[in-house]
Amino acid sequence: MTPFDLVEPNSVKEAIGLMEPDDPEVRVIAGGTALLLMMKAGVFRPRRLISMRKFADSLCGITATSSGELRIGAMTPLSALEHSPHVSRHAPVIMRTMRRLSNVRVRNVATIGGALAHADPHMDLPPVLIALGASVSVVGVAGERTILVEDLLTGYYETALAKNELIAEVRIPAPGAARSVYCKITTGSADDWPALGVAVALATGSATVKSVRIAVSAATTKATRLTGAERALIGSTADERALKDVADIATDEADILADVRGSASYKRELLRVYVARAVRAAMQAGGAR
Amino acid sequence: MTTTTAPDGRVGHQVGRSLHRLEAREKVSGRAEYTHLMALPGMLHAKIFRSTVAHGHIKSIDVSGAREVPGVYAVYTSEDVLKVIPDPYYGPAFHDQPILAVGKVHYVGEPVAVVLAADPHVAEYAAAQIVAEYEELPAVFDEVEAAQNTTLVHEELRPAGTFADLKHLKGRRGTNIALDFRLRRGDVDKAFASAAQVFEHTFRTQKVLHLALEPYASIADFRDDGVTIYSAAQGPSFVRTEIARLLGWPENRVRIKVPYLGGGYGGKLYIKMEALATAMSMLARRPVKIALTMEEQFYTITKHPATLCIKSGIDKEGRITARKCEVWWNGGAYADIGPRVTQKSGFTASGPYDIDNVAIDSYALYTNLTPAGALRGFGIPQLVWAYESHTDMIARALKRDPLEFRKQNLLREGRPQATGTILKDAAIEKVLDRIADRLNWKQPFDRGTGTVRRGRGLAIALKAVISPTTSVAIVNISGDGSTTLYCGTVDMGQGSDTAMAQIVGEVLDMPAESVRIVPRDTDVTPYDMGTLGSRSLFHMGHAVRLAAEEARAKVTALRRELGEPEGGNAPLAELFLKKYGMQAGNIVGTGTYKPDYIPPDASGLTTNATPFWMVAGSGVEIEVDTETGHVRITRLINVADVGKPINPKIVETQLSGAALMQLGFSMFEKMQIDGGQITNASLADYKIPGMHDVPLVMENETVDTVQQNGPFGAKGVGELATFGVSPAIANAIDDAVGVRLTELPLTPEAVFRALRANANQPLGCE
Amino acid sequence: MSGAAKTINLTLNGRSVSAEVKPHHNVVEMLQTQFGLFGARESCGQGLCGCCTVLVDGQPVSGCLSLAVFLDGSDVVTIEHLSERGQLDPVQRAFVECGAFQCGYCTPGFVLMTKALLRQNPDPDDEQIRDYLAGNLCRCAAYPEIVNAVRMAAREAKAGSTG
Amino acid sequence: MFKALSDAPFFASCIEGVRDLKAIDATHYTAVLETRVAYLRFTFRANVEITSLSPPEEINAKIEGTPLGIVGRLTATATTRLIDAGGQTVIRYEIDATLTGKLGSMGQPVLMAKAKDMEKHFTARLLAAFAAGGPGVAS
Repeated sequence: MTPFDLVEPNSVKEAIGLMEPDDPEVRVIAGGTALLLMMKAGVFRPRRLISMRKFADSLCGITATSSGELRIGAMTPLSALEHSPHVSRHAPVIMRTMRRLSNVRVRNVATIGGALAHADPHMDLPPVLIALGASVSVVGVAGERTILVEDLLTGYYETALAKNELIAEVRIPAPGAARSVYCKITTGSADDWPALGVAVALATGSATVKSVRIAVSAATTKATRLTGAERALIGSTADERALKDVADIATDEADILADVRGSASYKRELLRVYVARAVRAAMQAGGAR
Repeated sequence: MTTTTAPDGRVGHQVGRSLHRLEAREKVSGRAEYTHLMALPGMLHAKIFRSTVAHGHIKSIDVSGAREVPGVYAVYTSEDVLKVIPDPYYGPAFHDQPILAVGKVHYVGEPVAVVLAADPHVAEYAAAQIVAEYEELPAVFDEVEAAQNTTLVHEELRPAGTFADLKHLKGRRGTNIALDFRLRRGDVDKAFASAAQVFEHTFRTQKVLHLALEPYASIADFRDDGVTIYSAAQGPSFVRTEIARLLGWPENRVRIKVPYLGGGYGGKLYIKMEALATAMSMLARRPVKIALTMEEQFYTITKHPATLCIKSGIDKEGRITARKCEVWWNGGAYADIGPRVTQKSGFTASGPYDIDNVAIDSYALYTNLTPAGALRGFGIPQLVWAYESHTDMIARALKRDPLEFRKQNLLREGRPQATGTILKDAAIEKVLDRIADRLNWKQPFDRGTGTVRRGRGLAIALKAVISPTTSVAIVNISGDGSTTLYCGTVDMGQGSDTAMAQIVGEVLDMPAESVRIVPRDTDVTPYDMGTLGSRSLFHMGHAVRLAAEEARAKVTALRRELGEPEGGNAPLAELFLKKYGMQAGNIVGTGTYKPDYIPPDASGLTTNATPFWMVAGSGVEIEVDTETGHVRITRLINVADVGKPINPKIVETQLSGAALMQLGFSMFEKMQIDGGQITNASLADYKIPGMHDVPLVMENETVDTVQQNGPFGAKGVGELATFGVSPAIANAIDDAVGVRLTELPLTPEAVFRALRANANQPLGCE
Repeated sequence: MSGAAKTINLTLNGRSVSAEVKPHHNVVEMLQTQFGLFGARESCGQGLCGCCTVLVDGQPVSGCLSLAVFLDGSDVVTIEHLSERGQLDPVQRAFVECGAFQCGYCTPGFVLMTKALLRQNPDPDDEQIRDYLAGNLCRCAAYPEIVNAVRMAAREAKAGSTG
Repeated sequence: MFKALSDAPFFASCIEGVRDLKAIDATHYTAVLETRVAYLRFTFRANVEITSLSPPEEINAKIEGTPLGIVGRLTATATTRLIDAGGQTVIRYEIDATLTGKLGSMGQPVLMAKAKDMEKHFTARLLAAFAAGGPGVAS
């Protein structure tokens, strides 16, 4: 790792002021686990890092509104989500996801905002948040705006954030009757990065699927919603025949890439199988997965 | 942990105790010493600039950018090295590996230049400023293709002369074959012609890595009158010999010190970073430390990938009458110990079976990849992968029970093995029976339903230990009776220090915990050939036993001299006091052990191939997800013949650890190589087994045997449980879903593709 | 190359200390070069193996992926603290008893992780143990013995607190 | 248009991130190629070889690069096709790139995404150059 300067502003506003939209070698550092990996690999050699540490407390914490909407400060470490009674109550899928997300040490340091801003498609949380319909509140020089997580992620390591914007908060709408499942599929060791991630949140009404969101990750350049598959599922009873159609549509619409974790054709087959498995699991009460 | 003293004053047996490792306290408190963490005053850090092409002439190396970086002490290339070491080539079998690339590079990642700086960050940054230009040459990566000799890795072969049987290769040109081992027993062609059935299969293994968590590290402190090298090395004696040769010095001016090793597994054998560190220290005239990163381990040494072709003739009764094995070992750009892997594994390439007609051709090949060497098994896991898969495939084709088919053909005590050496103290059948018993082989088996299918498989193996090799030990009893052992076996986690202390304790009747083992230091610890191939407990164990026995004999003589009653038990301290009038003096015993060995003749035959046989096998139960190809190992059984264990607990953990390491090599570990470039050179992309990869049930067992010529009936264990794991799993996959994989690793995608091919719906390749 | 050194103040193994660090120095480097503590060591350099584990404000973190400057004001515990008075910690004793290591390079990380696990969950089941320790790698693969050691440490702690 | 594109400096000026282009001979060049994806920067020292020139419609180039400071390699082939579509020339530019070495798994998918981007940019720049009066003006 090569030397760089570090500044530690005391507020979000001050931090935004220090950001230089035209200089990609100036960047904000939150938990830093992902950023340090890039720096150690030599693909990111910053001139200056802007630490969010000194004002982390102002962006930290998990609250639930009376309607069940979760509001999570961007600097909240992932381990706080793992142990939060609010998360356990309103988004249990996040707690289940945490068990196998990276490792304890990373979860203690990595923040939810940092994980989203990093936009690595192999991360487990983005597809889950997309399935849950989550959005982020973003602050910049021009003030605040809200972006759906599915719109925030625009490509491999790329987001819709302007160069001088920061994620301040993640909002997860009340789940209502929806049940959620995340499947992480590895092809190397059990704790490898996923070769494929599939997240499903669905609600049923009188034996048919009323609403559903399906997101795929890891095998794609970004966590992506599979809207075609969603449309095909809505209104069906999710019987085996319907599931086969939904899985086929999902496989057709996802843009799957090959990498060291598997060929594109194999990962498409994994997607076909796991879209069906995830929906099946979500259909069962509680979606215990 | 406590040793009770019997009423007669004897402390009792030390051999056979499940004593905790002597260095346990140091290790759990984070205070054990490792080279990677050491520093010397005034030390410089070295960072290596490496080749980015697989094969090419070096046109130019521009180091000016690196030299300009503030804080850089020096930048060196082979031009500088040649000034201080005129013939800068090293290696155990061939002197083929340059300290820094001279004129040509032979693989991606080969060291080309070095930056020295007091601050490692500065050295790293500066190394990134070096620019080299190459004129690329055609490269060869596949071992079978390399055997065609159309693309040559080296213009001329440079055998080391260390091994007499490689001398004839000196100066040979126009070939990539570093060694061809040949064994001919009986007449295979005739036997194939008269066989009822003939089966032939080809198998492949992948390139995998030792991946010790302590990466390679050496620190050299060169002075005009001598050089001291601190190194993570499995064989300090060999390092000393080789550095002395490079410097043209007597060995006594070269001192190698080895603290604990953070894992070795064969990677830290022979010579690795030591020559480069020495050359850098000579040039800089400062201590120089080379401590590699995890990534750089991928460019240092690996296991041999291999292509293995096996053909067997079976008679009407189901007996194997002939077997022909051809093995191509992918040795990478430099031979390292590949020729030894090729020859010694060649001895047992036909497996633990009684076969009258055997032909073995085993080729060590140069390719333009990271060099390959020994990795926990010296080639045996690759061979067993092939012959035990082959055995199962034949049994299935013959509609025979795989266990019964094996038992019918097993090599039994007193029968000649392929080399002609008579099998002795090798519990092949006992081990196989125990695996089968534990698997309840004769009982009906739940084969699963729906998308989850279950299967089981087993495999068994035989290995000859590397021979002949020498070990020397010194036991020193001080004036207060406390005892110190000097031996060159390197404890890299296998627990050798503890076992050696137990042997000393057994002979001298003292608690093993009270014996101190001197850290490895060639100025102090005597010669040992190396900590490798599960040889240490047998060879060094004998040397330590002999040293302790000599000390004991001297103690007995002293008692007699002092007029002590015969069989008396006056404490040692009292003897010294009586003899010298104060707490003074020493009793020193030495022991040297080298077993008998007869080198193979031109047909590869010998009546004494090995001082002891190693036998082990594995059994597994698995589940296959037929929709995705995922294999879950629900039960893994490892059984081995280790003779009489010196330390049963440590033996069990060695079996368990070896089997889990091989599980990684079986299921997912693979260096991904694209045009000679490694694309997954990090722990993020090259995965090794973790907590969740451990099978739900693991059972490790040693059979009740005695190695007649072993120290206290014992023999080695380190490699044993790697042997059977891969084929046992492949056999179980076949048992579960009827597909046969012939290439490692057994990834979900490989299983899935085989399932689809079986169903006549092959999966596309994009 | 830039990056001025900063002075940070922290509690290290129970003592108040200060250190001069540059922004690009990670925690492992600081511990090794400024305090002679080598129990936390860098191996994979990617936070995956756990050899560099230290406890920061009671929570395990990867020292190789943590910037030293961020320790300003923190309470840091390394493996060396556990046996500072010459007595092994019960977790260390359990690792010795169970033979839960071979080469020992990864062992300090596993021991500290176990300390943190048992503080958070004094009575973990095997699955919880495996989940918590899944981010630590042992190439010697002493995993079965490590799980035994964690179980034993938990048992001993319980016996100690009730008896 | 083909003639303009056969002019290497002009051709290179249409590719995002290429600088320090130096001609070795008629078909060989060296250059520094700098690619940015999000905040990451990949810099390569590249050798460019025009592997085939088939007037009037196809130019093939092979690019081999070494990432500065890291063991690894970039290999890319770029195909430019000029298709006459009823009096109008349609430009097709395709890059097929592989990145190996340490950056491989981190960079490969990124590079694929980037290659698509570069294809778009190339065409846009080229058209802009012609709109501004052709290579004489653009270079």
